[in-house]
Amino acid sequence: MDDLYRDYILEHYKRPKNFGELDPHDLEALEHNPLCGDELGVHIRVRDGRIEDLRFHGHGCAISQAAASIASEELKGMSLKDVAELDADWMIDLLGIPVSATRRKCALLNLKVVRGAVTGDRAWPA
Amino acid sequence: MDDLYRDYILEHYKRPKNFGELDPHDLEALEHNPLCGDELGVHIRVRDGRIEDLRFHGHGCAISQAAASIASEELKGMSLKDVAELDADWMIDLLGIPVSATRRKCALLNLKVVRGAVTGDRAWPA
Amino acid sequence: MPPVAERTLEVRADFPIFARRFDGRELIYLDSGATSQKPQVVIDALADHLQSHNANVHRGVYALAQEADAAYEEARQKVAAFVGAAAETTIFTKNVTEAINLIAYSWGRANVGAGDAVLITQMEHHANIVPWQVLCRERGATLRYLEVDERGELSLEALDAELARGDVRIVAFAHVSNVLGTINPVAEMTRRIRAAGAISLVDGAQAVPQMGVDLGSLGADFYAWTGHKALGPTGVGVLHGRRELLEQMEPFLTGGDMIASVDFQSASWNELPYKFEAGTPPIAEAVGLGVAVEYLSGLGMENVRAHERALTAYMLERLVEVPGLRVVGPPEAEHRGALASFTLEGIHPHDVAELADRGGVCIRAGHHCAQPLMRCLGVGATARASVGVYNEASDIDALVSALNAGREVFGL
Amino acid sequence: MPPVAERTLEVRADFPIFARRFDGRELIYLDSGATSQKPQVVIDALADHLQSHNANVHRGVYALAQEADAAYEEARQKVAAFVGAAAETTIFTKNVTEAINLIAYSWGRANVGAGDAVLITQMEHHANIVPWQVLCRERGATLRYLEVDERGELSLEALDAELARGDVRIVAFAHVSNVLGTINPVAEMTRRIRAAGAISLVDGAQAVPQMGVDLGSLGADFYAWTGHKALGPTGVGVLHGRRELLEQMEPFLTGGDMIASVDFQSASWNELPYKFEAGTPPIAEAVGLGVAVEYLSGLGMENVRAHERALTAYMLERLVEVPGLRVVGPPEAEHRGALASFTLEGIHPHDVAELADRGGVCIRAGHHCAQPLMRCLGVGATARASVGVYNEASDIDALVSALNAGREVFGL
Ligand SMILES: Cc1ncc(COP(=O)(O)O)c(C=O)c1O
Ligand SMILES: Cc1ncc(COP(=O)(O)O)c(C=O)c1O
Repeated sequence: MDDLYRDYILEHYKRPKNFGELDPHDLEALEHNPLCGDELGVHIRVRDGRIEDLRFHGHGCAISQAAASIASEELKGMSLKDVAELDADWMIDLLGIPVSATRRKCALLNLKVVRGAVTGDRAWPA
Repeated sequence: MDDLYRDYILEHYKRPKNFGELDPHDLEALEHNPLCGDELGVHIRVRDGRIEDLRFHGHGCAISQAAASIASEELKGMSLKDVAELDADWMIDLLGIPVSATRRKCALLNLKVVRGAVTGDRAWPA
Repeated sequence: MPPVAERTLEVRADFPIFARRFDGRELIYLDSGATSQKPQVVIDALADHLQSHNANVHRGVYALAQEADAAYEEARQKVAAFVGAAAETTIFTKNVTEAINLIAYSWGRANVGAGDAVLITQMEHHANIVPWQVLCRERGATLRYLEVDERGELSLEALDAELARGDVRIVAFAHVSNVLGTINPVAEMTRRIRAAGAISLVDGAQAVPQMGVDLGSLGADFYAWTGHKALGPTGVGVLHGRRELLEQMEPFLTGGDMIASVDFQSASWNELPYKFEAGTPPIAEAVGLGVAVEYLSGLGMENVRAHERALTAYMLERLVEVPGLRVVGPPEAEHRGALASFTLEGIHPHDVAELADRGGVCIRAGHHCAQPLMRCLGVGATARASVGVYNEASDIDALVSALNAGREVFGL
Repeated sequence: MPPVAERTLEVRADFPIFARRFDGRELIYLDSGATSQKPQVVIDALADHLQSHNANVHRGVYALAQEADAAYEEARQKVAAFVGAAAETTIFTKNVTEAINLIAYSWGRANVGAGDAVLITQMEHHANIVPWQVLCRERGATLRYLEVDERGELSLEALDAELARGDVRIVAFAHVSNVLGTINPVAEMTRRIRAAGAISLVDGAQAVPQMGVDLGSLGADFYAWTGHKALGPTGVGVLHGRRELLEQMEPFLTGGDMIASVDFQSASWNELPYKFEAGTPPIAEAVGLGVAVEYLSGLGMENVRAHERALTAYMLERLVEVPGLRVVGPPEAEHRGALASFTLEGIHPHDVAELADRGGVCIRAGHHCAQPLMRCLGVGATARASVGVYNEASDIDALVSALNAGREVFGL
């Protein structure tokens, strides 16, 4: 079996969850992966300090799309305060595959976008 | 005996001929050796299309001072047309010592200045 | 057409990296468009210079400094001769990016003003786009793009039409596109540009490594390229320019070596090419590049081109066998440089490259520093395989196998 | 004082150039101020990178590209750690000259305007003079010089007085003078500069190779140095900057790698440090420099300094024995870097260097890219002997003998 392209990764890539637009929304952000030009945006609806719902849009590789899809399920219902504290390990663990240094940005792009929408911080998750 | 610092070179260095100012003069020029910052200027008096008299001023190493001193004797009486055609070999031969690539500019600075005064050309003699 | 193998240069043994094994496998390097591998003679020359001839250049009286000086200037002469340029108008930079920035700053700021236009093309590398954006914004000038047609080529008529508008001061374009592979008709373009009273800058980053370049017949006012793609070391690039232009221009980087004299409030400039080489230059790197172009000359640039063209033709042929694969750029190998950029349906280019790597094949994926072109092509990214003198037909076969295997991983 | 030999590092064997013979004689290299010799480990690292790990950085998915990436970024980390800086604010340039130009263009053009002043010192290298002349002329600002006193030092009171005028936006000065050897009180100067609301740029070209530099305690806003003087290869320099400043600044060179995204008419910038590294960087050179600073750390910078200070003290002692010789700069070795510039009555510095070379001794002569300082000193040029980790007391003895022999040639 492939280390990286596991079945569930490819499944999320081909049929990503929570992709599309969300209108109206309370928060949004859009970021690029400078390495490949991929673009990922997010729309977030907030209720009582929590992410009530969210949608990603844009295009990317299997890793970045699967990461966004997998994360989207976890992010729903999370408090904004907790979202602000999410770090790279959270995402990498959640993804469950070995991510090389070069592909790390692919895996972390969605978290960068979400954290950017919530906190305004545009740094890469560390 | 020293190859470079022959007696006549040192003699010209210590007691250079035709150094000083010449007023009035018809032509003049001033140049730097970019390698060491040395400065050499010339004043030239012209009569009937020939160098009637000339004086160098400035400071420099034994090679550049001796070259100017030795050349000054040859230049006196030369037609401006002939001066314009003088090349690097003329000067190096006149100097009579082996000049390394680095010291070449030292040896040629006076010719550059004189040619510059006569023709306006500021290139290094080739 | 004779089989590819017949026309193959046999030089792989000259390149030490191919002795390496990756998880027991040989290196299959199809990314020379990003950077070339280096023959041992180049690495040895670089190392030998640092080991036995190292001193700073231009000012030392002692024997070692004279050796360093001579080595550096000899490298300049070799590099200039390689493309038919004069040594005095051949400037060493750190890469082609610096060379283009030099022109945009020094020539551009003095010659491009409000109401003027800079013309580039849709197939440019960011290095030949962003400096012009910056210049145009600063000077109130307009940046226009020559279109790339569906074959991936420029139109001379479109160039004429742009020039006829009368506001174009400079046209900057690639000799060979790093994405499409397109070989642009430089001589015809520069003739038109000159006739229109504009200046030409040609980005030869991809061209110099793979074909004979003769600046005399190309007629460009400025021509720039980069050492690391031409079998040379990193850290050195080259700018050639027309003497009158270089002489009129203000310097770009300022500091030591590029001056004739410095006073407290002002300075005067050294002669060409030093006026444009501020500070200690990449001495050992230039020496290495001198040996690289000597090595290429030894192979013969017509042989290099023939070898790479044959491989490219073979690559184009084989790639279409992969279902869902679409190559961008001119369809015929005669009209393109030694590369093929492509998309593969159902697999993002990043994953294509990752899957190729599993087959031991090194290819690049992304926007290739040509985002505007990606937009024109209607894609976010492509995968790109590019060949060099050391490649063989079996490398292409390995790529095709890896792509097919990759499609299986993705369930296609 | 213990004899010099006791405090001598024994590293000459690490430097391959000393195995060479010139007309049968050993190399006596007293020109490290111009460029240092390179230990074999540095040359090997550079060659090994090109031989076995060469690929372009930042975009490759394949294993080889990841190695190249990792090697380049590891070099950045080593270089940053060596001077107590953060990797993200450590930018690789081609030399210190480019680094200073970067600040003069990017920070200077946005922050220095008409009525403002740039303050430098009379002891600066052309690399830290001419970019400011260009900036001030372009912006209608004033360039002022802090005076050097008869000891060859700056006065903090004079600095205070300049800052009190209220128009100084940036103060750019050398950590260690390449002519006088003066070690400037950087921390005290930057404290005053910051208190006055101005920015500091320190030219560490001569300092980093010879003493422990800790940017945390020096407090400079920008600190720049150059690889080839610090046992590293040519073709690589370093700029460290305060993050907020670097973040606010527009980029300098533009092109590939330094962008986040490029559209037809505009672009956005990549994060630090990449925003300031346009195009393919000096990858193998950075790797070499990483090993150079590792080598220096292995020796211990306090030992390097102790070794070179002892040799400098010995040199000052011995040089005064030569009749007519006058050393410029601070008289005590504690207050100066590892060099001595001098004039010799009756012999032009150029001839002094030539005569030294006959004794097999490499020293430099000229204005040392510091013509304004030469004017202050009232000389056209000086000779300069500078020492490195590989020098020994016998090198100084050879210099003194050569100078004495030279005086005889000149009949003095
Ligand atoms: C104090 C100082 N600044 C700047 C430089 C310029 O260094 P580079 O030529 O490597 O840019 C030097 C060395 O020449 C120097 O000694
Ligand atoms: C066409 C073209 N122009 C410019 C560049 C930039 O070269 P460098 O990164 O060496 O400056 C490249 C390569 O990346 C290229 O392919």
